[in-house]
Amino acid sequence: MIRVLFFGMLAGKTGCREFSLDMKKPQAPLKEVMEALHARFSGLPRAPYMTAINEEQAEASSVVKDGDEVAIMPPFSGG
Amino acid sequence: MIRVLFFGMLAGKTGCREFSLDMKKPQAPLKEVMEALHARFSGLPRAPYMTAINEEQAEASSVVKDGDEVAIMPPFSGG
Amino acid sequence: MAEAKDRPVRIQTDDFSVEEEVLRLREGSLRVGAVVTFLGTARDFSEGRSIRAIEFEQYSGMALREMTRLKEDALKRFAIIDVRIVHRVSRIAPGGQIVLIAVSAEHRKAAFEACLWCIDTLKKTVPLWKKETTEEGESWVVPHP
Amino acid sequence: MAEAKDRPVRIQTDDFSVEEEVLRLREGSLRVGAVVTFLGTARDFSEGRSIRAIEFEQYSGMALREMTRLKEDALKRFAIIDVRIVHRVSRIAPGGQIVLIAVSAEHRKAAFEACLWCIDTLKKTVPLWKKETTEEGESWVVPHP
Repeated sequence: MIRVLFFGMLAGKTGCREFSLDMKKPQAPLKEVMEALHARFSGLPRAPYMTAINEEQAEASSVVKDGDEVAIMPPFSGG
Repeated sequence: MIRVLFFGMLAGKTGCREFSLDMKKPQAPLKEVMEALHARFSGLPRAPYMTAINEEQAEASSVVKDGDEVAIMPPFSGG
Repeated sequence: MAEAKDRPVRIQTDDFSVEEEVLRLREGSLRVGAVVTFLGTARDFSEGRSIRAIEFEQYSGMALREMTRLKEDALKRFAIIDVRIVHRVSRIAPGGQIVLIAVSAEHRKAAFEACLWCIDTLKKTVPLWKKETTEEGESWVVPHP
Repeated sequence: MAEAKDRPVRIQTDDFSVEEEVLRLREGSLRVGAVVTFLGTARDFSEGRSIRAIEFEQYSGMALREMTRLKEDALKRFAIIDVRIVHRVSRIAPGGQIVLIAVSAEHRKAAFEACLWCIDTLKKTVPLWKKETTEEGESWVVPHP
């Protein structure tokens, strides 16, 4: 199980802020997790997102392990 | 008569803050006023100064008239 | 325990005082010759629409961590003495204060460069999202590149 | 009669409040999205000598006129909303405030550029002279080019 967080407009588009995703294997590249999320949430636009694993910036090839927290983030707009 | 003001270190070097200079003619270029001041104050170093006539920046060729206020200023060091 | 406002990098709902943050930097060192601050405030107009209020969502944890990293990077990158960064996440009416970056240095050039770099980088690296409330409702802000 | 601190450009012996000057800029317009300030403070060390205090002489009249012109030129030159400039001329101990330039704008880039331009230009065009008191006595500061 991994904990997936949707931020900003993505919470609206998926109708979900926090989601528990079953991992079929002990680890997988983030790219595969994204595909599983697109399969589950048809409202999640196909766009490049900022992503983080356990609060650290990550990319498509980064490895997600069971128990990790994965954040899917639209472009930041602080300041 | 013109009123001459010395600022900053120049007041120390000339021993004078404010000086009344007799003009021999009704007007003269600032360059001539400077020469008269060098003749009067041997302690006034030969250096390029900021100068003003009646509180407006002036240069060697600017015209000084009887009754004007002339300021002789070392480089500014505000801020 | 230290008061919240003793912390030089923070995300908070409360408003902040520019003077107080500047004072902390001045008290930090007598070598300080320049303090440059950037204050971001809520405008009443955005993309042609009248704004009633703005609000921020943060990725709690990561946002503060990235802001702390921002400060550390600025200290490495520029000849400065100290940095303070405060960002609010509450509902803010037009005219209200959003974010403050305050940088102290011996000389002004480094302070200006570091302060500008910090706010530019904050916008790129800190997970915060702005929502605007207008007459037509709420909408998330899409940043310009 | 308006209070002295209502004037946006001034030379004074009294200390000033950064917060108050920033607040005046914020109150001036709801279009303000960025306020950049530069605060110059007295350092305890200069050219290897320990400083006890600094003091400023001004060409009274011309100094204020040049500072006012500086503000007008900045408003013409940059996409900014307003500028406030305060310079002290009293005896100032290390750590004390000397000068404040505060600039408001819709967007940060112009505010940063204008603020830096104002302090750089003030040093070149405003007739003010700094005198330092050290253990060895008083001496006028010769600015670096």
